[in-house]
Amino acid sequence: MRDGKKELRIGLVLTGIILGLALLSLFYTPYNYNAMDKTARSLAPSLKHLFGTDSYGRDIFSRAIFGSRYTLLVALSTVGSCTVIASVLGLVSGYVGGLPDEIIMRIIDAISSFPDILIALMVVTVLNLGQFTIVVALCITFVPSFTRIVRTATLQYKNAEFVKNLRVFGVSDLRILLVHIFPNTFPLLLSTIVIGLSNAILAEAAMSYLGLGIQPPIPSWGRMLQEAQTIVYTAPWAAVCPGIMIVVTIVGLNCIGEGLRKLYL
Amino acid sequence: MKYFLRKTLILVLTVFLISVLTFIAFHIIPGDPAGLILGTNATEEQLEALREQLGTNRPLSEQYTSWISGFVKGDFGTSIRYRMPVSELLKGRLPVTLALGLISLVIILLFGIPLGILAARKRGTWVESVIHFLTILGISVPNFFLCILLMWIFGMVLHFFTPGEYISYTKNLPGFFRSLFWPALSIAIPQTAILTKYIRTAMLEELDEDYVRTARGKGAGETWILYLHVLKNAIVAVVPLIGMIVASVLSGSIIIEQVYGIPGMGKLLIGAVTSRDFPLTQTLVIYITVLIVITNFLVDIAIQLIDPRIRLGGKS
Amino acid sequence: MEKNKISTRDILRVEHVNNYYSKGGLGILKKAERNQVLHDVSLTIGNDEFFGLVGESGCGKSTLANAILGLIPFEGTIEVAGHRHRDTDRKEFTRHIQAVFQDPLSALNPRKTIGETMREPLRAHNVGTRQEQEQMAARMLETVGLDASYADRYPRELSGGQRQRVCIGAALMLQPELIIADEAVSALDVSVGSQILNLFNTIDVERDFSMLFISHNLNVVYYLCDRIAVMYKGYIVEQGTADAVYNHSGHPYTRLLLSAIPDMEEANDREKELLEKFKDPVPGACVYYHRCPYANAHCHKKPDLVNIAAKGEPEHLVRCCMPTLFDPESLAEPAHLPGASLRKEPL
Amino acid sequence: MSGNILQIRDLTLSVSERDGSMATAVDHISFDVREGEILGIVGESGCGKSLTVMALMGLLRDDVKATDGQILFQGEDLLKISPLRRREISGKDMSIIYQEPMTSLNPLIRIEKQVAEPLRLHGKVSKEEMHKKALDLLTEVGIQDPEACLKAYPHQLSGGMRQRVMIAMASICSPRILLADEPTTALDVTTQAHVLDLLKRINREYGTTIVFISHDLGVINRICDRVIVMYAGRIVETGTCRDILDAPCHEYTRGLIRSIPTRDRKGEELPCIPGRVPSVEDPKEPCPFAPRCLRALEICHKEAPACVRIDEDHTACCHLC
Amino acid sequence: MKKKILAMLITAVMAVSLAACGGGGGNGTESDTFIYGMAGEITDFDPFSSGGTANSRYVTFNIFEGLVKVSTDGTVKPAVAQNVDVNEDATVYTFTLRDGIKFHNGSEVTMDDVLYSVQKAVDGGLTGYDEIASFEATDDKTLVVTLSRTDAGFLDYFTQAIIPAGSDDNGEMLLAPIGTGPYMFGEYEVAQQVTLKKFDEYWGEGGSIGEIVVKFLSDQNAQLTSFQSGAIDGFGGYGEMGEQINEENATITQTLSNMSQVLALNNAVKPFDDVRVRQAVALAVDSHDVLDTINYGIGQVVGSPVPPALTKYYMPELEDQYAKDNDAALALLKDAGYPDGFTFTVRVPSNYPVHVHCAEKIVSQLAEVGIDMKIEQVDFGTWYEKVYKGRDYEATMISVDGSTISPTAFLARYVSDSKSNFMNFSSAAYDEAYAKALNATDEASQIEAFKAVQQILADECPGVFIEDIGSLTVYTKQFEGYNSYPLTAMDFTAVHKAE
Repeated sequence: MRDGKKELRIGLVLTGIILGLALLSLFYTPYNYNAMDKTARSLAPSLKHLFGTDSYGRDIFSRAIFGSRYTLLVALSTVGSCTVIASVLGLVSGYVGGLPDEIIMRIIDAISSFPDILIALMVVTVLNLGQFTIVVALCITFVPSFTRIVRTATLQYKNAEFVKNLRVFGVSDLRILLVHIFPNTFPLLLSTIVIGLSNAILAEAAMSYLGLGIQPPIPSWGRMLQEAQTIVYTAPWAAVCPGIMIVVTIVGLNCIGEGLRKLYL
Repeated sequence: MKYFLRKTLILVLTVFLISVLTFIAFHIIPGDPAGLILGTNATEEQLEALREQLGTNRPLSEQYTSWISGFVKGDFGTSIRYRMPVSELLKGRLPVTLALGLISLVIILLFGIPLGILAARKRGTWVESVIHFLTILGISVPNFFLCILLMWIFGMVLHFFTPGEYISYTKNLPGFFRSLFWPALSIAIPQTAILTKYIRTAMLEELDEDYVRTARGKGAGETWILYLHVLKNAIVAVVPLIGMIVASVLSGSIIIEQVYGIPGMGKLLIGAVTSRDFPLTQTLVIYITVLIVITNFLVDIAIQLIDPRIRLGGKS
Repeated sequence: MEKNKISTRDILRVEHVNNYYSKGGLGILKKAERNQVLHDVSLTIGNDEFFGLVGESGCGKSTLANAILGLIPFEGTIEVAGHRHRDTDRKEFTRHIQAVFQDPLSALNPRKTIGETMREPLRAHNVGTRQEQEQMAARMLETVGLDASYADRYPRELSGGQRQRVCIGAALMLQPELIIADEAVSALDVSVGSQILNLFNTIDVERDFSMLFISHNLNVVYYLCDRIAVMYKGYIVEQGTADAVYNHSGHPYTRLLLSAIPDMEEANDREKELLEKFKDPVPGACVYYHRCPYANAHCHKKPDLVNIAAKGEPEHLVRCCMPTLFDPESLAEPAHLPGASLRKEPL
Repeated sequence: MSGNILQIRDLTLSVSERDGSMATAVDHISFDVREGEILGIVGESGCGKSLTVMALMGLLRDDVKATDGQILFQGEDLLKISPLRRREISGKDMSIIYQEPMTSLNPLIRIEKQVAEPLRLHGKVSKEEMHKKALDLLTEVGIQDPEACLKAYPHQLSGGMRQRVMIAMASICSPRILLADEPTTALDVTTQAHVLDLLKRINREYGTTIVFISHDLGVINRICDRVIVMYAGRIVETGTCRDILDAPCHEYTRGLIRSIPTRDRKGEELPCIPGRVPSVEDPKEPCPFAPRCLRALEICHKEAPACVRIDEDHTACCHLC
Repeated sequence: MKKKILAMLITAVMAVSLAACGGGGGNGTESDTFIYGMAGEITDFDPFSSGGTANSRYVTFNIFEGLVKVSTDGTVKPAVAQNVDVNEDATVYTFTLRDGIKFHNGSEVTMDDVLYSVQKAVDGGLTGYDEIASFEATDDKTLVVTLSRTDAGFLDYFTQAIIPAGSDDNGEMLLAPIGTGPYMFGEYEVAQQVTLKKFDEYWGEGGSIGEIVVKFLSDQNAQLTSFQSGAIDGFGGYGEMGEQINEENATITQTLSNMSQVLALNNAVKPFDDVRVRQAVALAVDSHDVLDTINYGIGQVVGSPVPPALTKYYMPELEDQYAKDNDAALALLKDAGYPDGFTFTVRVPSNYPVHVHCAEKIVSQLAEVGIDMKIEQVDFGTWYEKVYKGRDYEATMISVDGSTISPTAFLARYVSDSKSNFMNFSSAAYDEAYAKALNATDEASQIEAFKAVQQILADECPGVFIEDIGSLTVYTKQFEGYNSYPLTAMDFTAVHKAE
């Protein structure tokens, strides 16, 4: 069974490629991501168009790498904000226990079994922050699972002897929680964040599939897939490219997550 | 017995919390059901008449209280969009989603568990690396991309099935299951990968436990240990995750039903939400949540049955 | 190096402490059964005195330690250097009492360096500036026999014995009047454990502090402590000077402990029969009734502590319906005790 | 000298480190186990005593390899035999009990099935017979209510009872040799005394040879006939209990005995061994104890000490003996 | 043990393959059924409420018939009424009932049924019925309707369905419609499909296919997938879908969707309150480029809300009033005070992918003149509430269809005080011209008046009228025949087996 290091390396390579492409798209994309060229409709992948063109003659490769920036940005900001909120909730409900723990957990249960499409719709209509409304929506759907993980980690450390020791030192609960217990959850948090990133990308793709994700004209992988489904019979490559980009990114992230988990836990 | 009492109390509490959340959601999302039915050309009088008829001109809180009182008595109200009792609508839909869920669950368990065991048994060999790679791949593929692939390859090219064709169970049962098989597969593949991964990790962790060392000391072979000792402990470790897998199967079915055009509760939910059909959405959300919470309930009971430490409590 | 210890004032006073813990309670739904752990425990420790507490696992010695440290609720009064839990806030209380726990590995935060952990108590009570704290930590490392450079190391880089020294150093940072050592040497190899015992003695010479030394090993307690109490199932069954309890133990359970501890003497007869006779427990009887080889009709009531020391001698309490004086050498028939009721005649 | 049931010749065990290199944890140790005796192996944590016993049972972890030496048992070298043959011996002719009774039993399976498992593994035995044998064994090891215990699950038993179940499990096929890896360390002192008596009784009544591992010289003295003192993967002294305790020759053994707080040393400064046990990665010294030995000579740092026979049954590997 | 796992795996693989290959071959079209795939859902069939929406007309158009009926050339011809005559100032309309015409339930149509239906329309407040002063049956064969004012185009409103008397007192019509049309209502599987049966005793020449199944599909992708796999025999969609069908095994009929797509600008919101800015946007948008790129040229560029199907009123000259001219646009922007352009957001309903794609095309066109258009997709419910009724938007893209074939259905919206004037367009000149057109007595003057109205609208340019998106009706090779009407409707009588 490959040990953590090898997996970590594979993961870094794959994610590196995607990040490289995303950074490349900042300066140069073979074609403008939204330039429609009537004459070049649904061309097969060729040297001119690495991944071919869609039904409106737009270069799929340029759109994929241009879109990757936003998809990754959405994923990062979702997981970032979600980690902050979930850590606070998880630490409090894990450490304090009793009534606040019960309340937080009941709310968490409620949100987690709430269909995410309804949450997304609610958020998208209430606040229109442009590209980032979807971040808020995804964040709400992700907080439950993150909180549960942080809570279990906190519970595990809450009864550790060094916490008892610190309490005997007279160290305040808050300081024990933030300075001592929280850093110990980092390895677990790290691999959860990486797995969370891949789930965020999947969720953003699903949301934009329903028209709620990143808004046009900025291409997002999910919407490219949806549009590609219409022309899958004559131009199947239109679906393949964004699909591969998603799969490669998520395989990369999962490998990093697995690798980290093996090396640190 | 006290344990179940507490669990049912939590069930009711969670479901109530969900219905309040749905109420708030509908409070916030704009949209007038009557307008959506009559379209842009309707005159004001027509809209007023329809709102009166549907009862959507009453304040939302009143609609909610009337719906709740009805719900408690078992009457789920009439759907605004389809103008027929919600319970009748669900009668046709629940079996479809349940069947879809069941088939995908069967696939998940039928493939997930043996693959997980095989990966654990053949740890260190190429078999485990292949399975490991497949699981990572399985987890990474978005399920609607999977749908497109399945529909294109197996539907169009190989003609294994006719995408978009749904045979109702009232007409012919085998046809019904056949038309549900492929959507179930697209839900099942990512979840199977997850289950395989969890079972493999659980079994590897159990293999490091002391009781395995004791068993080896007795002269038990690897396979004997794997099936008689480790498997049972791994199952106990994995059972709680089954609850999570069922939850994602249910939420996954919402999009899959939309893509394959399967008339299940998921497709109905999307329709209900976009057409602001408050009673129908409320009931559907409750149904789906109750399904999820009941699964967790069953999972808890399953754990009780398998794990004597919980069933029999502390030292005698 | 016989320490001439004279206790002038009481550092720790524990009076009639009872403690209950509820098991299997489900909040409001199900009434939790209340199991009593500590039964009317009272003991006092003078200043600059090492007090040993011995008992097998589950006898409540750690519960008592936690109660004294204020980590768990209890009934009865506990006073540390004149401070009671209820009226002093937790932080002020911790200035007077510190603790050293059994497993050195889990007693130190793996993610913090030794220096940071040692400075925690000072930071909590904001004693001195950061540099001063670092110097105090460095000096303390030396006093506990470690090089000052260990301050930047992480716990996992140290051996069990070194980690325990760090814990002791940390406990002494605030110069507490009382230290509770809960099985401080049990997890260590014998040779490393003895280094720690030596450390306790050397530190005791430099600064006077009292210690409640908890262990399941009567030999170690006898070696280190001035007075010893033996606990069994939440009761203190015997309490007195180390010599009295160890060499002239008055309670069958203490005798059992003494005979059970494997030592290196030439066992006179290989088959030294253990002083135990199992029988069905009698409700309301002495807590040790079902194992006591000498139990008889007298023992059907709950005994309380009786002082069997001769006049003028320091107090030697035994919780037994028939307190007798055993000569540890001869395991034969117990000798009479002047003034105590003779065992033979039924009362 | 009754026949030797087990001969270990130049056994060397190496642990593969993270960076791939192999560090020797047990360095060419040789000793014999005589039929019917209780042989003690004493040493501080990290001296390789557990690894040695694991090697005897063929239960070495994946990252530990036996790189040299032989283990002769009933005419076979246990390091060379096929895994199948190895499994036939384990549990039938040679069995083992461990230190942690709390985790050594499968929490989900009733006691009866686990105790009777060796019977099922090593021979066709009917269900009733298995039940009866298990019942006898449990009574034999001194469990008050064996019938209820058979039906119970591990978490329902106390530490002491579980260790007795382990002993019953290990001796149900009446093995010729029983390895015990610190079986009483986790127990209370009174329970420990009972378990030690039990082991002695099994040795006396059934003639089972026992290899008893401990870090506590007191326990060794109470149960063992002969004892081997190990330090940093090497045997430093072998002899009868009395020889080792009354007239220890090797400086390490003496240091060990001196540092025990016995009755007569109350309050005195306990002489103890300076420094700390070398870890597996540290470079190998000719005499591993030399750096910490107070009476170390020049030669100790240069040449590996030969094992000298001091008395009829007492050898020590030190230049001074 | 090993065997146990292998056995489990083998049974699993067998179960999979067994279930998989059983599914070959869709349900080949039996002899006399035509399955039509529709993107969307019909939830009820009441002609007096939702029956009028575009979606449900696929079915209600074939079930119900009014006193008069729309014909393919955009004019109205008698149906339930035998003939109609109108007095010279178009204030009194007299209908004579056709004899021998039957309802689906077999009963003959009587004057009571007609009176009941008209009364229901008046009570329901349907468009146009507020103009009726009174109506009564002079005898059991003739109905006289007098209007409160002259309206030459009033006949278009009488295409409203005629239903049996008392048949819809408490909404039975919703799920069990009875009319006089060529097809009867068969069975309805909620949100799944509805089946229509051929009405043999239909007075006119009915359809040739015995059974029509209208299947409700979620979106255009589902339509394409089902058509390719043979699950449906025909469907209606946009231009871009035509590319996906290969010509050999399908007959494609190209028609117009009879609604004009508009980039509506909220005239009440800066900067669109300034007509010069609106004209600049119109100039910057190149309708031809949008039509050719997004809809593969299928459809027609328009310059006014009135679609080309209304041949009499359509004005082709408006198509190029705002032909692409960046310089003119920049000039207009400069003197409107926006020399380097501005930014605005277009809110597009997400369930119409064609509008979203057109918006993406327009983004690059507007960028050429420095206008930065952001797109925001909203679900239809939110669009209807916030944009259409709440008028809380800067710009939106939608195709607005007319409920009847009269020009008023397309132009009434732009009168200042009209309830459905969601663009907040107000121009006195337009109101006055529109009122004049309404009162035009004879048809010639009405046409001329309505053209003047459209010219004013084009000049004031409330929004950019882009194109009438072409729609395709695609059948499998076995079927052909399609009647196109000036409003979105599906006439199944036209469908027949190909020779």
